[in-house]
Amino acid sequence: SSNSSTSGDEGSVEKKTEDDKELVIATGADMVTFDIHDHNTTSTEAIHVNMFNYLVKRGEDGFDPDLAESWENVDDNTWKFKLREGVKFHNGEELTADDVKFTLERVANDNKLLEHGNYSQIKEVKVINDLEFEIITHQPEPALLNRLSRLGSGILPSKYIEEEGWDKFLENPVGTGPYKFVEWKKDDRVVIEANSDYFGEAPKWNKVTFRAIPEDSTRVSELLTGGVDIATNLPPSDWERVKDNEATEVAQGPTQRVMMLVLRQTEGHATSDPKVREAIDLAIDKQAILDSLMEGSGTVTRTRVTPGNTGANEDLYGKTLYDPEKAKQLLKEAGYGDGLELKLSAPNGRYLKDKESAELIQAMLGEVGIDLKLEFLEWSSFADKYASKSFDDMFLIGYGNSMFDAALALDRLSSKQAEGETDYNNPEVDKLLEEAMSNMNAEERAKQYQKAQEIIAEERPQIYLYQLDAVYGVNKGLNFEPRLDEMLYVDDITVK
Amino acid sequence: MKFLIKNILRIIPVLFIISLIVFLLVRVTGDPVSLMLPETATDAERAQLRESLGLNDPLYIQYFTYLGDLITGDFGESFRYNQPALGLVLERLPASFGLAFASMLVATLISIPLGILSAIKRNSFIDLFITGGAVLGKAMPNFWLGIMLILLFSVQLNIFPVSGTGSLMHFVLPAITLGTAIAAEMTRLIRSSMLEILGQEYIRTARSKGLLEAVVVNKHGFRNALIPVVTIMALQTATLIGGTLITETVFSWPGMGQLLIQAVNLRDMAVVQAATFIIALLVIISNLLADLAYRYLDPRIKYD
Amino acid sequence: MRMFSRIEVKKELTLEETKTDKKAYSLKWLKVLLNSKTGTLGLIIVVFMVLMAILANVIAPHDPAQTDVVNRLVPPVWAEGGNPDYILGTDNLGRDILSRIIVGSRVSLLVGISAVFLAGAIGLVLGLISGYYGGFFDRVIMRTVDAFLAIPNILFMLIVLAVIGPSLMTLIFVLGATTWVMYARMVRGETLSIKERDYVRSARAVGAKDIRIISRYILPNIISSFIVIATLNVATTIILESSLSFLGLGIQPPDVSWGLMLSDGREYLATSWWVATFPGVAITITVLGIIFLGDWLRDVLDPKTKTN
Amino acid sequence: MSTSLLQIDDLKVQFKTGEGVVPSVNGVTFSVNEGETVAVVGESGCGKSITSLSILGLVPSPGEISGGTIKFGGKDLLKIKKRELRKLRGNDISMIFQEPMTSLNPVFSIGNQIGEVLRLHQKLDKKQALNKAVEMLDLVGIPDAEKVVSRFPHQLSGGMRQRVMIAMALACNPKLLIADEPTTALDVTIQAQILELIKKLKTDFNTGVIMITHDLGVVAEVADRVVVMYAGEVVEEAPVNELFANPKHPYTKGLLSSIPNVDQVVEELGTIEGSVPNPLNLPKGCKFNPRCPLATERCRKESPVLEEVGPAHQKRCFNV
Amino acid sequence: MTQVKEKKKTLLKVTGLKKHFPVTKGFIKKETIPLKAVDGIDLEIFEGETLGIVGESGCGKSTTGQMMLGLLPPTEGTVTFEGKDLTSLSKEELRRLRKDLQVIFQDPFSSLNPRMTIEQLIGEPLKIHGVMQGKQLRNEVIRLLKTVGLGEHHLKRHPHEFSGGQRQRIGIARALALKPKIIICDEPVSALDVSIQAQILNLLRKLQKEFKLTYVFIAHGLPAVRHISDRVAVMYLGKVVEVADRDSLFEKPIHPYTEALLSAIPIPDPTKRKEHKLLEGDLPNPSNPPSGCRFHTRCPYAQEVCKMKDPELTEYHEGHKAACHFPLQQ
Ligand SMILES: Nc1ncnc2c1ncn2[C@@H]1O[C@H](COP(=O)(O)OP(=O)(O)OP(=O)(O)O)[C@@H](O)[C@H]1O
Ligand SMILES: Nc1ncnc2c1ncn2[C@@H]1O[C@H](COP(=O)(O)OP(=O)(O)OP(=O)(O)O)[C@@H](O)[C@H]1O
Ligand SMILES: [Mg+2]
Ligand SMILES: [Mg+2]
Repeated sequence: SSNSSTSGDEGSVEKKTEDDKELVIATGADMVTFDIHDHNTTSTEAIHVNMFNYLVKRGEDGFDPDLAESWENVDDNTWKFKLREGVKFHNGEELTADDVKFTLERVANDNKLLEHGNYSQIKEVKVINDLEFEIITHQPEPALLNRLSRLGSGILPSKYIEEEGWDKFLENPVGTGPYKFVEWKKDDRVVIEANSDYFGEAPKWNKVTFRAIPEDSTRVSELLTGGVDIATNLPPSDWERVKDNEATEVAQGPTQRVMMLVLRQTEGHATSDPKVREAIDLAIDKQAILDSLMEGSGTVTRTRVTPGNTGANEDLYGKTLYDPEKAKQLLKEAGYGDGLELKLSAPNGRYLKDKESAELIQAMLGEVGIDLKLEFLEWSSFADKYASKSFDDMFLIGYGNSMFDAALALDRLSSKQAEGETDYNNPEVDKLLEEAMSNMNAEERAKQYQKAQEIIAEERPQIYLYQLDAVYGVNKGLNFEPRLDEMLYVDDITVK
Repeated sequence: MKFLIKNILRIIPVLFIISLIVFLLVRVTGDPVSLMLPETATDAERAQLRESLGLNDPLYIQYFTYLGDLITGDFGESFRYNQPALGLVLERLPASFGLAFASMLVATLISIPLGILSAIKRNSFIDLFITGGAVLGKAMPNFWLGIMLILLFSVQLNIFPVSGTGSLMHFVLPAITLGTAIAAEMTRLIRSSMLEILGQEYIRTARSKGLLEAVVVNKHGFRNALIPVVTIMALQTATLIGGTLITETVFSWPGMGQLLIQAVNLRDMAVVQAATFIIALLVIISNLLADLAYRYLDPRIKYD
Repeated sequence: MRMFSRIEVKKELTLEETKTDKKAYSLKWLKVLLNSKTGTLGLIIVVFMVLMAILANVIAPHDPAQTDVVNRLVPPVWAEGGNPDYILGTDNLGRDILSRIIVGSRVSLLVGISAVFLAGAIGLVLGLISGYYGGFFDRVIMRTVDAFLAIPNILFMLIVLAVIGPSLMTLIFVLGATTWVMYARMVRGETLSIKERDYVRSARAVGAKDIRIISRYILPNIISSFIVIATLNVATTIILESSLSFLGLGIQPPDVSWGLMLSDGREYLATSWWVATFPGVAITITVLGIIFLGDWLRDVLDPKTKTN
Repeated sequence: MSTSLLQIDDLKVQFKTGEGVVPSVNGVTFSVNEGETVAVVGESGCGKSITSLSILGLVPSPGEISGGTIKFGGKDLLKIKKRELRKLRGNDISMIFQEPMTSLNPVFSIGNQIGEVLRLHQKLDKKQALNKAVEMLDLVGIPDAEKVVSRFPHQLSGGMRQRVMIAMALACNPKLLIADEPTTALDVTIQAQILELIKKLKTDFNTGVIMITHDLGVVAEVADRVVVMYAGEVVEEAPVNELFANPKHPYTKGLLSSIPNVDQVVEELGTIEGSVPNPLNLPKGCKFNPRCPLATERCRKESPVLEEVGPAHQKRCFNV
Repeated sequence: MTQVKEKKKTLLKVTGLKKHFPVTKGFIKKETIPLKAVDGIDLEIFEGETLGIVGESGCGKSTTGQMMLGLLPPTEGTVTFEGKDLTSLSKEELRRLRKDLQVIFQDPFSSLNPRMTIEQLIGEPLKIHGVMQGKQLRNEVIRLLKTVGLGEHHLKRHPHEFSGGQRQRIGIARALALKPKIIICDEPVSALDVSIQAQILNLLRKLQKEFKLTYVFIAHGLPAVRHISDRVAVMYLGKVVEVADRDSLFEKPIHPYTEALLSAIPIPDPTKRKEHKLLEGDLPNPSNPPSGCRFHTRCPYAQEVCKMKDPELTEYHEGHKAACHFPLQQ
């Protein structure tokens, strides 16, 4: 691109070398809490994963053991697990099935916790012996392993918490992971250090610091000057600069987040006309948005369930529709030949280039004769409106999916959930989603979801724009592979 | 001593009004429930939370409950951190305070010599230059200056650390960022204050004694010019603390400013209230200190 | 103890012979204006900016909202890679920066001026009541002023705007509702001192009512300091608006303001300097102009300096 | 006749203001002898203060001395170096100003302010300076001088402050004391005290005094010689008795007839019609002509010069 | 002289007049101690006369004047104007009465609203009281201007375009506009140059004759007071210490303070240089006045009783009263 006005010698930082056993990672927002069940932010979990372990880990295909050595489906509602032996918490206590029971039942039962909704399917955890236990769900839960390998699934030390209380734990958290807690200075840094007693492979770093640097340009400057080794959420405007710098490079990879327009089909809204919805879809050049705002990174898509997720419909991935002529035609057919005025609400500053995307969308819709009124809302106001389902014609949102399962992604389009928001109501989709929800046959279940996605892509209660990439600035001395789940497993980061 | 007590007593109605303002700002304008609960919460859960937070009571009852809590130092719990809000705020206080102090220091160091210089060289090229500089300093938004300073002094020249805390060096750029606007204001003020003082008869008296011009200006002039400046400096405390909101974000400085911005964004109203209240108290205290300094500097008041 | 028993009769020009019909008087003003280099400069800048705002739609070469994906981040004309279509270059969406600055002047000045008007009106009324009548009102108003002064403006605005959502109207309202205290304080102080002047006593002595005293005696005599402060505050407000934009609570697109442009452009400070620099320059020049003009007004409107 | 201490010759001071050049002092000539009190009288704005400030080089800023000489001890004060002039200030020549309320620095103690001159010119140390300050305060008749040294100006009354000013002025035993309306701001009872004091000190120290005033009563009270100024010029100069008994200039005559006298009541006071001319727009010819009852065509065209009309008596007028 | 006075009718009378200002001590919070600016004054002013009030700065002259005008409510005592007690009138009644009571202030610079033209300034009282308007008003203003020696061409100018003496004339014209019965002149010439003082004093006398005015003439310049007054009251620290007709007071003062005051005046005649009877010290602080006779701290004749007992104002001759334990002449 044309904007490389900076020289390469910005920041005289050295490359990371072998004998440097400390790692500094800059994130855009501080961690929220050490109560693993009471936050729902990916960036917080990205740090937690170094201190806590899940029962199972998502692997290349299927799931890999972590704290659980093995597991099996006893029946539709019962899963039996066996824990790895000799796992110790950072305070020296042994991990037992009681800890698992304590952890999972807490989040399953306490409806005040933010993650409650994702674990309320669990009815109880039955301890068989120190190392064995059963998880019993209310209904058949095909996605249980998905749930157990994500945000909030770390296993907590029951004895420590029961004896010392939550306050103590929050101040001085204890897990089983490769790194131990050192300090958390809010809005400044979280420091963790190697846990020499770790049951797995020995930790690679002596000390890891996660620094919270909210201002983008400051974060980039820290990277360029060597103040940090990795900077998350690198703003596209600075990629060139980071690349041009001798000691730094850009690493990018897809995330679970898909940007979309959510359209209201309620009577009285022009968007209830499928032609109008299609016209909107066709009028937006998604690739152009990616090219101009995100330096081309990101992937256009016509589904929200992207590869890597159970039930992904890969036929709809990487595809996009753009045909402004046809869009005009459709609008004419729908009776809006002389123009149509619509309102789009969008958050400002929540997602990468959300405001700019909306502005581009406005311009593109303008080309086909749709006069788009933009309403930008700062996140909390947006969230208010979102919760009260009171947006007008459409809103821009980017959903993630920490569950890696289509269930979560499509749930919002069931007629029950959609009521008042999109008012999308397709009995066929409803049926597919309903059945898939408790279908323990993985293959068949995936098919049901794929089918639903096809229908949705045609009917467009949501117009998918693109899957966002996560972009990191990385010191050239490091090997760093961005993960789809955006976790920052520091032991995966190595010195070249 | 008496003076102190009286002033502290005078603060009470002010704090009362502040509590009212804060209460109205926070309660009348927003319902925190939707942000406090997960998106999946049911209406019943919302209602229950509203009830348990006392949001269903009439406004004045809510206010009195809130006032009662306030008096006992209870600002409620931050729902973000699940901790008492007051503690969170106090935890951040030292960082913000340090930054504010350093900025005031920078502002003072810059503005006093420049202000005096431009007053004595009134209407000269130097004066124009300094006045222009002061206007420029005022016209630059904080965040812009901060980023520019980082780009220049950290990225290009590699002299100061980019952000964060830890050493004295970390103070330099944020303090300059925050101090510049205040320095600009103060320079202009010292200039005009100095100009007025230099026109006073006692300055002529001092000259007629045969004192060196430097002594006339720095001893007889400056001491007097300082008196209004101290008051304005105190009035700047509010601006200064307001400035930390932005400066702390730019330099990821772990102070109250960042806490507040996030609290506002998340509608963590307990924290917003606690922080606003503490900030107001700080401003009031600094004004009180300024009054004390004023009394010290101006014997006319001391003996009245 | 009152110390000055006799009034200082200061070097007062005895202007008996000066011919001062209206025309000569206004000419003198102009002369005084031209005598002050900075004052003249300030006036020129402010007039220029106001004209620019008024004529924005006519003089802006492009539609300020028109994106041009191909011509994104085009540098200004004189720089390498510049495009004569876009004199000051384009932003990240390919919008013409010059046009945005021209059109942005509207919102920036509108916000600055309206907020000052609002705040000034509130402050003037409350300050007059407080200073003229004193007593209970005065105490309540002054304690309220203290309370407002203790809460930093920007914090106040942050809270209100975050909660009720930023829009042009709320922005003006909130800016006005938080900055009135300065005017109230100043007006009160001046009122208190003018109230004690002999000419107010003399008005009472001839039987003037309070309303008359306030409107004919007090108001005209504080209005000049008031105008000076208000002028200077237009500048402060413009800067404040940009800070609010930084916090995401300023002017919201599709409206454009300099503050918003500056805040959005900060991401490009290191790579495409022109995006943030030009709106910054616009702010700086305007603020400079306003301050120069204000300082000059201070000198001219102050009756003390007028006679000398 | 004693030796001439100060000789001002054809002094000219002008102010360059936005509205034009103000010639506030326009060729003033007079001298002061050792131990002699010369009173300078004239209406407000006639240039009395500016003349006196010129002597110490203290003319305020847009003003500049545009001509003439001021000889003191053989040296022209307008030519000597700044440093030399500073050495004279407060040491050989000192000043008292009109406003005792504002001439003292409010933030320093009395002792500090008096001591400052002593430390500077007499190289006394802090302690000595303070002792000397107490001595001086005693001398000017301040009771409880030890206590007063540590007070601040605002704690003293106007009369006390003026005494402090005098103490300060006399601290280094100056040869010339310039008093610019030292009693105008004071009440009569206090004025009388101060005038007595100045008279006494003059005889004790043989100091030359320039007493600026517009009160002819004060002049009659203290002066040996009188210089009458009008619109930046000296219009008449004479020994005090001669002037009161035998005023020559119409302006002086007018002044003398316009003061009400406690001793005798007249039905109507004599007046000088009109008012002081605008210095930006001075009349042609004799500056006094528009107000002068005797003005002739010549007065409106030509400017009279100061001429001898009797022993040590000069006037600036065409009429005899 | 005395017979003349008999016939005169009392226009304005003050009895037991006091004004105590609450002075806030301490920087911000008040701790009020009363400053006894005026502390029990009885005076009568007869129609057509000029009563001079003299005294040192801060002794309460202006405060007394303000109370006589009803501009300042007294702390105690009454002000009776033509039989009506000003202190008991409503705000509106008082406002209407203002026609008869006018004032000229000391400082010609601060007593005229700088933002009004001369026409507005002089016409305002007439307008306020609805006496006249339009063309008639303007003509009246011009007439008033001429009365005080100014002209029509001054109508549109602003105060700052005039010299001190001219401004004082404007002030006088304004005071005259409503044809008042009494004018309180609060040091109307103190701020003026000698040559101008004489013009104003002459003008005031001329107007008095022409309009049968009654003056209260406040001043600290004794010569001017002697020149213009029929009777003179001498004030010291909020009290009247001596009141008498002019000649009797100046020639045969009874109170030591009056004597000292007279002695302190410099006589504009170098041949009459005299030894002054100097008073010691300054005026004491009015918020903490000396006990007994307030003058005892400076009085050359003071004795023990003076410290203890406050002397009453006693009539020694016809119309000559003084408050002293040891009067100078009996
Ligand atoms: N700062 C100044 N700028 C312009 N003109 C000035 C300034 N200071 C003095 N003048 C002019 O100089 C003239 C003489 O002033 P000066 O102070 O000597 O008068 P004065 O005789 O001392 O009067 P007063 O009796 O009021 O003290 C005045 O007419 C005034 O116009
Ligand atoms: N509004 C006020 N508040 C408090 N004290 C006041 C007020 N007005 C006057 N005083 C005090 O009352 C006393 C008398 O004041 P007043 O003005 O009547 O004196 P005066 O005799 O007119 O003096 P001057 O000759 O200086 O005009 C003074 O000590 C003065 O400080
Ligand atoms: Mg003078
Ligand atoms: Mg008075």
